[in-house]
Amino acid sequence: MTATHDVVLVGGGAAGLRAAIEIAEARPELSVAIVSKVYPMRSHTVSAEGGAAGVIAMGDTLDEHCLDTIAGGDWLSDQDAVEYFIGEAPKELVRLEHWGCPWSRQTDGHIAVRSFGGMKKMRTWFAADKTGFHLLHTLFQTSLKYPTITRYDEWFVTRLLIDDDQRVCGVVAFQLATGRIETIEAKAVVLATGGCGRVFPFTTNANISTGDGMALAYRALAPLKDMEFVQYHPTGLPFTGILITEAARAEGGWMLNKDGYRYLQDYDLGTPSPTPVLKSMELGPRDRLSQAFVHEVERGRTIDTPYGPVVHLDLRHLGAEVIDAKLPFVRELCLKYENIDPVTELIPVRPVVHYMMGGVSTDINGATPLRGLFAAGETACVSINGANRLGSNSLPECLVFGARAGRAAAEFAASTRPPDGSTNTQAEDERRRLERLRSRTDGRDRIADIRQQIQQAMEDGAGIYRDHETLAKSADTLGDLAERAATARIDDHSDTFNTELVAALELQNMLDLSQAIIASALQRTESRGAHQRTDFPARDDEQFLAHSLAWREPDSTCRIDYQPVTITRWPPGERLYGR
Amino acid sequence: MRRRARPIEPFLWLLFSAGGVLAALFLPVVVLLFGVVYPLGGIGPPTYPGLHALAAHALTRVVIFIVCVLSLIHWAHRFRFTVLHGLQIGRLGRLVSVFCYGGALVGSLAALVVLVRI
Amino acid sequence: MTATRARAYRQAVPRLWWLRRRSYLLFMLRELSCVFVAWAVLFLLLLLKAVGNGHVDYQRFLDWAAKPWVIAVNVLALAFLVFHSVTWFNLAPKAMVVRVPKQMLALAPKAIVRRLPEGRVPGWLIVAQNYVAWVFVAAIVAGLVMRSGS
Amino acid sequence: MADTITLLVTRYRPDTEAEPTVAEYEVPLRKDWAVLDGLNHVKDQLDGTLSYRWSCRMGICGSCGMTVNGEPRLSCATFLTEFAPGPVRVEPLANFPIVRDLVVDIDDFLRKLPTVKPWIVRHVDWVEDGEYLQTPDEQSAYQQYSMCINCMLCYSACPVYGVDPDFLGPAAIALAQRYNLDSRDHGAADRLDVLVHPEGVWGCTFVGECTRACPKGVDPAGAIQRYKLTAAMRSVRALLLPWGAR
Repeated sequence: MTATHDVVLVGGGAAGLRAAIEIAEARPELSVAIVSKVYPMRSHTVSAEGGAAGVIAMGDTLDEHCLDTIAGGDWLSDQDAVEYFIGEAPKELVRLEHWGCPWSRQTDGHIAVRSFGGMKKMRTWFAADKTGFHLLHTLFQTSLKYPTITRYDEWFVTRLLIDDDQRVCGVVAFQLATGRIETIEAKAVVLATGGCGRVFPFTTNANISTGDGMALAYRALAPLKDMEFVQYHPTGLPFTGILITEAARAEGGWMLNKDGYRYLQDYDLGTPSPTPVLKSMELGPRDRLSQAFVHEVERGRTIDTPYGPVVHLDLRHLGAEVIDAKLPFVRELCLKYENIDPVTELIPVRPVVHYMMGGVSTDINGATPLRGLFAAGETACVSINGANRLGSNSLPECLVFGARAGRAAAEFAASTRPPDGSTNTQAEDERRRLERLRSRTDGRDRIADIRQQIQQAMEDGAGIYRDHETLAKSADTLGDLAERAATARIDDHSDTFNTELVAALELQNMLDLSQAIIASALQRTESRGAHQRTDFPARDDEQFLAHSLAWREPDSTCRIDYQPVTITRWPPGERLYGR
Repeated sequence: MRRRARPIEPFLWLLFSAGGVLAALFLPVVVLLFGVVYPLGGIGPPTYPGLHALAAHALTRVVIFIVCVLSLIHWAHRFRFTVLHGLQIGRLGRLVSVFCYGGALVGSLAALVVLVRI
Repeated sequence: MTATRARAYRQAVPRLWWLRRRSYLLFMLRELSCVFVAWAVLFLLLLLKAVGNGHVDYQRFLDWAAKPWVIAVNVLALAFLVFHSVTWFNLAPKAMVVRVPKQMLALAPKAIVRRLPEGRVPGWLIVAQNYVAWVFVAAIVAGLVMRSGS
Repeated sequence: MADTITLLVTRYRPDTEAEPTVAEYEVPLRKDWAVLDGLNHVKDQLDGTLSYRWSCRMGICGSCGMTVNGEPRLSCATFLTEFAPGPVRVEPLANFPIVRDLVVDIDDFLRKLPTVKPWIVRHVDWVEDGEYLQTPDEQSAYQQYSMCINCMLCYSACPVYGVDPDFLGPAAIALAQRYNLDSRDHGAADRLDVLVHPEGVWGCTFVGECTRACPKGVDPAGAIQRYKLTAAMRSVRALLLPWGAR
């Protein structure tokens, strides 16, 4: 059976929903489908806590936000994209306000902003510390109003269909509830499936963040950009990896080592002051804070726990009133998952994988090199985040580029001819592959075992600090795991809500992306932002002021080449914090 | 799925609520005195002439009438849902409604007759 | 977009669902208190009918009310009526959000204003008012009845 | 403390079974393990065929609602130690059709949700530049109702929904109120018809279990009661002043 729409959006988080609304508003004659493996309000956007950056406050300027973003990204951001992004961000955030997002307010009724890491001015809009939750539900509920949006809730996309003209013209997906496999034809496809934090063992990312969209594009021979840049968030809870928002530090929280010492002062991040100072100490960028943690471990100044070394986040001096007003979710999470009360106790934290700066390579319109294929949000790499994303830039990125990719996809769809059915064989192949996989009875390794070994290899090879030797070793391990994954065991042969089949498909996605990450990291023999090579500790603008592109080869290996960074007004300089 | 909206529902609910308040305020003390304290003989019941004089007072009769009518509507409304949900007999909804609200109507008329004849 | 899910298993609600959890049972008992409200009205009307018919009937009513089974029913009824009153009074603030007028807020002492979240009369105050009213009404009724007899 | 605990998990495989059965699994009992961690242990190590939904495991995505020892709970936020020495009964959410094992069909809610128009309705045009002003006080009027994560625990706890599946239900009504009480919204009249339908607020008998079950402190029962009062007052006004109403 085949369904047909003008635009198919894969993923129903902030970027996907924003794209859907954009198309529904701008081109009500087009039919839009949102295909997501979960109900849209379950998407990982829901977990974002701290806020969304947009210049609105008096005395702040777009240029300052641009420079913070570019310097934060260690000059790997494309500056034309950054300028566009920063100009659009406040408009998008106001739009969200008009759609009902309960942004926190000042007493006079205007939007309130808070400070955030790496930002020189207070410009982060927030809805207490459940910003992502409110943003997602506002988008989801608003999307319900448009009759041209069709949802495929709990449908898993397994393949992009590409016709003889090298044009993407639909997807193959199956419905979890029934196991029904269907071709969904479209004149344009937008990937918005979020990141792939789950390829690491400790992550703030949800179970669903397995990089499905990136892998779909990669296997369809679209390149992945800057995959070596993996952001560690400095404050995750041990064991669960639950995120303690950067807003906790922005509101005045301190990072303490086992001696109760604010150790960040030892890492060129400024000098301690009792109240938060922008771009200094605890408000430095995430890559630098996570790196400082590793050095503290080496110096033996961290606290040992069953889940590895931790440091402490101290909010006690903020008092119950501030914590309840500005950080209620932090308190709720600590009480529920760690059984500690941040009003009176220290929070144990460690760096955990949080965000992929890299993703499907797109231009400023969200278009990939494959015609008819677009991407937005964490799935995509435009790139505005460069080598390290600043906190509170990702939610507005989903909105700005979700809208722009939606618009571009709609225009493409309106100007192109409908799919001609030339991909029927591909669809048949895919159906057979899925049915074979579901009925496989001779598998060996457990999916969970392979997944766990992938995650271990990634932590060992592509952690906060990397070098050639460990990366090469991880590359070998992943090669072995790829072979074993091809024959992984599937116990569940049911066609009704078969989550093991989903896990097997996700495992393949995670493997492909892990290999791309490792290959990209191996080739970049410099240190920049979140990519720190101990064997190449310096930044090398001569060779590597460039985006890496990871291409999949016919033999499933990964080829890396480079593309220049767009520099407009901000020539590469030194990243300075705390002065 | 949806049936025609019944505009009477909000009024029933308001009367039900008012009845709930009056029943909560007035009825326990009545049952306490005449149903428990006097029959158990702790205190002697009021003499006939005194009670008759009290009951015959116009204000008393008006108050009692209002309490009775609203309390009966309170019963009818609550009992209707209790039966519908507790016994899961949604399809007999109309019959249950007739029994409940009809019962409240009959009771109210009886109250009127009794109070007029004091 | 959803496919037919004919094979989904429909979980039937057991006929005695309200026995399965304590909270459901308490809810059912609360709802059943209405039967005793009706009984109380009936009982009151029987009393008034007797009073209307003269002192012989009144005495007959008193004798009937003193029968053990009638007393038993009334004790049970009283328990349910009190349960009704308590649950009713406690739930009242859920339906009513009483806001203090802005002008009054401006006049009230800061210490009090801080105790009124969002300028609303707190729920416990509404509940307390209900109980005060209850005692007040009961006292008047009891006072009138007892005085009438002396 | 014993180092393992038994999970009694409801299994339903529509391909092979006519009705649900119970499977027994022994899982490690650790201080920081939630029921969800126990299930993940089962899926990863013992039985890959067990199906359930989960995602954020921080109590905000709303996908892992289950009935744990008879109570509707988020399985990521319910710790195994609470039930030591066990066993722990893990069942699908009540009142919904079971699709498979612990997965229930919640499409009914997703069909009802749009009928209450859970979005900002404006009868006056947008102020194109800048935000609508809203004081923190105005915000607090609806804030708690905006906390709903659609986890469906309230529907599972609601006996009225169980008996009468046409009942609009707690979360949908609370979300309607979330927008009705938003100072930026003009849509209260548009939401009236669905809400005052007999299957809307009037179906609720104020059991109060929805509020008790809610993991996010939303008070749907209160929302429904408040709306009853609002709607009733509106009807009275319409009766007394027929020319001025609506």
